[in-house]
Amino acid sequence: MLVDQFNPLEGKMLSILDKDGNVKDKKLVPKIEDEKLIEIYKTMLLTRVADIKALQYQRQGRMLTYAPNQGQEATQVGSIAASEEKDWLVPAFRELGAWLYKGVPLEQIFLYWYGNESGSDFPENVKMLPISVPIASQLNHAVGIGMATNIKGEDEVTLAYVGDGGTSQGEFSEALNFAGVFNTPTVFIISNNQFAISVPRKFQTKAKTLAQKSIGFGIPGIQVDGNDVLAVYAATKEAVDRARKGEGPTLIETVTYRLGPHTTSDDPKIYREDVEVEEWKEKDPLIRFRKYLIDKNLWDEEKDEKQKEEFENIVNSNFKKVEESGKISLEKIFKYNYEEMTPELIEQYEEYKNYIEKGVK
Amino acid sequence: MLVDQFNPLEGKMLSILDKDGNVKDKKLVPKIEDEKLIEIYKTMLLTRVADIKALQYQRQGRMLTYAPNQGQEATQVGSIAASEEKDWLVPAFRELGAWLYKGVPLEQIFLYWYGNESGSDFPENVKMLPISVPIASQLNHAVGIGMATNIKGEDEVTLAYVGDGGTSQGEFSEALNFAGVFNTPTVFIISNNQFAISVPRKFQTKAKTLAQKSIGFGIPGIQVDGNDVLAVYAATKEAVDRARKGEGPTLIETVTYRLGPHTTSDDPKIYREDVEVEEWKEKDPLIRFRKYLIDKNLWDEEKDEKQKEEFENIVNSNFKKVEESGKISLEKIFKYNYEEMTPELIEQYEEYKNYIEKGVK
Amino acid sequence: MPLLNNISAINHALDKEMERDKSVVVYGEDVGFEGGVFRATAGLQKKHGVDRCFDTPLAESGIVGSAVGMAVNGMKPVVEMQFSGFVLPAMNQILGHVARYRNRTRGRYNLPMVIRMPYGGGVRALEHHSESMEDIFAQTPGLKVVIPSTPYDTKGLLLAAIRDPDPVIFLEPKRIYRAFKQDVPEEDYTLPIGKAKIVQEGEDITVVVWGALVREAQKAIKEIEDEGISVELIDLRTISPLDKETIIESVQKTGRFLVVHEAFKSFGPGAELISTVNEGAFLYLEAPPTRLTGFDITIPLPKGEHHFIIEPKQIADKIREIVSF
Amino acid sequence: MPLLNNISAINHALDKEMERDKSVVVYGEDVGFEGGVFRATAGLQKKHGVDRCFDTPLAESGIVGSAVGMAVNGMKPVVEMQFSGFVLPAMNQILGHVARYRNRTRGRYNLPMVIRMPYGGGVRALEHHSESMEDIFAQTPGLKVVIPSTPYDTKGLLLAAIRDPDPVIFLEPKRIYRAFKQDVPEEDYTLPIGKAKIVQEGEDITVVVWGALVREAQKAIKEIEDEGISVELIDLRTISPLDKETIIESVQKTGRFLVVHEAFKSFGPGAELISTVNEGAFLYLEAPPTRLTGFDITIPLPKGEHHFIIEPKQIADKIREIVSF
Ligand SMILES: Cc1ncc(C[n+]2csc(CCOP(=O)(O)OP(=O)(O)O)c2C)c(N)n1
Ligand SMILES: Cc1ncc(C[n+]2csc(CCOP(=O)(O)OP(=O)(O)O)c2C)c(N)n1
Ligand SMILES: [Mg+2]
Ligand SMILES: [Mg+2]
Repeated sequence: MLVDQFNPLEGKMLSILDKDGNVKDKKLVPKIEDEKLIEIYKTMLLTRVADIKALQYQRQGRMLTYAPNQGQEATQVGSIAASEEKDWLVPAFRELGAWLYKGVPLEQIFLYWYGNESGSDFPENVKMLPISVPIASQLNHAVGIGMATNIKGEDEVTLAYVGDGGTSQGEFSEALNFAGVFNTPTVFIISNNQFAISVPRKFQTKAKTLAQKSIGFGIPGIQVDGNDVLAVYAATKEAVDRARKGEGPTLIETVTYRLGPHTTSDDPKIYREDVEVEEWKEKDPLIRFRKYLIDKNLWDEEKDEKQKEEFENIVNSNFKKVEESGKISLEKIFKYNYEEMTPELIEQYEEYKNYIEKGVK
Repeated sequence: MLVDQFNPLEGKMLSILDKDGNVKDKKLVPKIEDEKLIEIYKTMLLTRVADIKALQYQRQGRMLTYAPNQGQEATQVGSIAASEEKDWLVPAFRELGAWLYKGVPLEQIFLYWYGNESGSDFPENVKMLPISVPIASQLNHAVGIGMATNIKGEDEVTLAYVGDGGTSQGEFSEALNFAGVFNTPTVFIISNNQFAISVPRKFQTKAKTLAQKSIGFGIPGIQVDGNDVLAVYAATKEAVDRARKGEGPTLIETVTYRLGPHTTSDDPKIYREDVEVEEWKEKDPLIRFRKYLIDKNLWDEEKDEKQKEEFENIVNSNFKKVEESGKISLEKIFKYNYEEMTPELIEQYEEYKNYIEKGVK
Repeated sequence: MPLLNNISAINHALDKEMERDKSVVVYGEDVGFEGGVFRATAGLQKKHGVDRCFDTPLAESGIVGSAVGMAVNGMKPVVEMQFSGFVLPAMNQILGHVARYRNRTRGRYNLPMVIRMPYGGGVRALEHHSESMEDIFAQTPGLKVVIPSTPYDTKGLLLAAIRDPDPVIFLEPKRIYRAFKQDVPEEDYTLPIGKAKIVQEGEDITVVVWGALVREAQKAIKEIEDEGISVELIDLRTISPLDKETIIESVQKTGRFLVVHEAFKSFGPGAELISTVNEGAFLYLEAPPTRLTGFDITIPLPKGEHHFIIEPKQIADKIREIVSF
Repeated sequence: MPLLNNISAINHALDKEMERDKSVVVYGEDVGFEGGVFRATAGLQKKHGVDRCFDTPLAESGIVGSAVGMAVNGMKPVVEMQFSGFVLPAMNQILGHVARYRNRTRGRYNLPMVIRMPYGGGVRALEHHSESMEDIFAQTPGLKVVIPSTPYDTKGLLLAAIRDPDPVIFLEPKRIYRAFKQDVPEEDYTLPIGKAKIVQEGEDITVVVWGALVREAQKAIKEIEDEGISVELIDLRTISPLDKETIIESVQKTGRFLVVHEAFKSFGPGAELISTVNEGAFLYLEAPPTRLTGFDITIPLPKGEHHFIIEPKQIADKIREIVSF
């Protein structure tokens, strides 16, 4: 078991590909079909392309606040790829790659960041919760999903995401503790991207690793190289398999780096040095995985260029649709607070509707 | 260092006296002056006597809800005895022995349980916070006290108490994490009395020990026999010394047992077997410590009887004063919400005062 | 027809609904094995299994947060906060998620869940055991807030709450948990959420109350019966959504209005009722709509509680005052 | 005299007070090294040291809870919640402890502390970044709630808040953080907490507002100037304790009343103001006291926010409506 081999208290971190895409230890390479390897890579690439574009749109004033993902693609896609369609995804707010792999239409994701609630009205078959803005509060939802899974006797697993900053919230601990007590099929993934906005990981906790937080809840924990998609996949797959077999939750810390700003309102130059960013750029998860695929003859540079171009077009056309979506209707902001609008809401709605119909607003 | 010798992950628990008061390992016996040993024992005895009396008063309908302490005297007194007058005590709500040792007048403690806020208006020299009813929420207060201590460059230490149930609250983790990050001089004491009302320790968390929760915050943790006052003292003393030297917080789990009901409104027969209680009665911390003192020629049975009698009289006379205190005046329930009563409060107060002066209520 | 008090009506309703609907699960601190500190859930674990009625670790946010996940995944959780004063650690979940999930997802996920809690003062308890926090929940869009005052209502409203597709905060006036018994039909019935009950009709003044104060108001009315004052007494039953229609109609008839509640006065629930009356019956008012409430203070410990608790005499005097305005 | 906007007035006031009073410490998420996501605390760490202005782990309950301990142990903590929507995890501390410590200990411990937070909508933000929660704090005995509307007021009120022996919730209307500048005296001054400001005197109607809506109301008044409607505009400045005297006196003069706020309507702050007017000026009223408020809905994401934000035109129309009642 990887969780036994890589004890965070002994300073061990699971890492399979080095930064040049070479396999360090063949025994650790997870079994993944070629087709799936390519799907994983493509999703990482789409994530990268969509992310860069979204940032551009925002800088052009065409998009609202947006939370970039660059550098974290391996963490995002490697983890979700180890789950199945029947499994649940409980996001924090920075897992674009995971959402895309899970099947959320890019258009919806853009719609959300564009400021429209309909972006969270996912298709029926996408078992994913909406983005959760209050840090770490989503983790208890994930545990509740798993409690229901257990009661119903089903075999679905829940993947729940949280940032390094999120591990300081009380709810993080409550959720992991519940998961342990109720033995829920939950895999917690800490995207440790080294920062909570401006606050570096080392000020977030005195613990050397975030993975070791699992010990306080009696559940297994493991730290993995979050820029190594194979390592992330391997650790998650093991955890998912255990969860599915009824062996309970796991905590995975993926060590990665946010290459971009926290959000488009953030200026990282205030709180970190460019050299640090440059160092991490060398560990770019995409480059590494691409080299691995090329070495395996599953991919080449030409394909890559073409694929990128195709994705750029897809992204552009998706965003165009979003831009054409316009504002939200009055009805829609009233309609969903309850299954049926209350008399008071009807009154407020009608009054205001009549008012603006006079052309006022 | 005890915290190194007794690693909770290795299933080790610090224990010095066996249940018959014999020293297991002489090297572990903490240096405590004879006078202090007797003071500790006397406080434990007073705690026991006051506790039994309080329960009687309550059963007689003379006292309101009361939270009994029987069985936990070593945990309570052994820990606080390792601190100094300048140190802070941050209680949960079940540490009678600690409060008494700290110098809170018994009368005030009774006054509190009698339902009068003045019970928490401690004398100026008693550096103790009021009882905190919302479980675990007091721990962040303790950390804040320590943050101030650090800023002011003082050398006071804070002892903070919480129950086994309290370790599941998110605030427990937030506080320990803050303590680690800000390197506060805080000693956290978990009184693991095996129950949170009816919920047994094993349903509170999947972690084998509560002491190991410290690992998630990068701070030392140790499990001690909570019915062995010397063990509790030794572990706390080491932690207090470290804290005072600027070496930061420690988590101590004292393994003990609540022999009585949760509160006087609770019927433990619903959720636990008498045999379990009987087993723990054999590990009574008072008996054990008394034997130790008698063996050391510091105490004898006769003294014990006399002392008990004296305490009974003290307790009775203290409670009498409380019973004579009567109800709280109208002014007092209005006066302390702000430094100065707001105009609205003055109005509410005056109106009601006039109303009841007409003899209505 | 069983004779039940309020607490046994809760137990009865939970039992019936767990039998009827296998997706109903009941949990919280001490809720399972022991059956709750007030015995509201006594026997349910034994009867319906540890899967469907169980204890949790001591963490209110965990309880409510996990209930969100449960509800998303097909269950109908009915969770207990041991006292309403201990709901505060769960506020982020309740105000930040429970109330908003449907709207956030445009109806993709709704949360059929109930958060039960004993509430209110008058039981000579420790701090944090006597709070009246209906206003915080009532002001939160997306929540419904229900407060029963009799065993009959308790059963009908709790069943309605569990079956409601939206989250319901169910506040139980603990002071009257065991105050009196009532015949409660064995068979299934619900009472509509969002509808007030006219307890008695009258002509001179409308008095609105809920929870434990319904009985106190009834006693007050008895006290002034002989004085020729005819009171229309309304038990709100649901704080949100507020049954404005019933209130306004009544005040349009009586011209006078009194709301009585135990929660603090300023920015309290009474203010909304006074505003409602103003907006709906201003031209009918013969006296200023009035509130008789708790003071703007932390509810006192038992030795001061008697000042805080509103007695029938006070209600009677306030009615007299308004009627002679 | 420096020309400051609202956010720089906060920075300026904090800086001055940290200089004057060494017991003042400033902390929160991103507050230290970066100087806050809105730059409210920019430069303070560099100037006053990392001991007195620092970052915390991401945990609001930890921030507020530790501030309680700090205050007990001789400091005056000024802590920041990054947005008012994120104060919810700290509710147990604020409502359960901060508000109650003085009363609980009969004055043995008071808590001189300030909890600052950007609040309100209109900045096209993500969910949980636009909430108006003044009502929850205002209804809690033991708290004071202050909302400034200009740079001058911001400095004077923030200094008063820090020096106040009681805990103060300081809500900063983020929509106008950088909306305009004002000359702010370099020297030390405070403004009284609990006192409203009559922004302009008038005869026909009393309009009460606070925070970002003060400017919107001023614009509305400009719009109707020519119509011969004379408005008395009151900026509440402090929500709790409420300056009833100023409001009631004004309504006794004008006979008409409008309160405008962005918070939800039902059980919202406007209800208290209407009740206050009723209780203090019922016989002077020539029209029903009225509220113009946010809807009873979760505040929409940016593409729907325009419906929610109250514009000057709406205020003007409401004034016209009331005056012609
Ligand atoms: C309860 C809460 N407090 C504060 C915030 C503001 N906030 C948004 S993101 C963030 C930092 C999150 O850091 P981390 O968990 O590491 O995730 P990352 O942004 O790095 O993905 C903060 C403080 C919030 N969203 N929720
Ligand atoms: C936040 C909160 N939730 C619930 C309660 C009700 N309650 C009082 S004591 C208690 C159990 C506490 O267990 P533990 O922490 O082990 O302390 P012990 O009672 O054993 O001393 C509970 C649930 C409370 N006081 N506060
Ligand atoms: Mg991060
Ligand atoms: Mg316990």
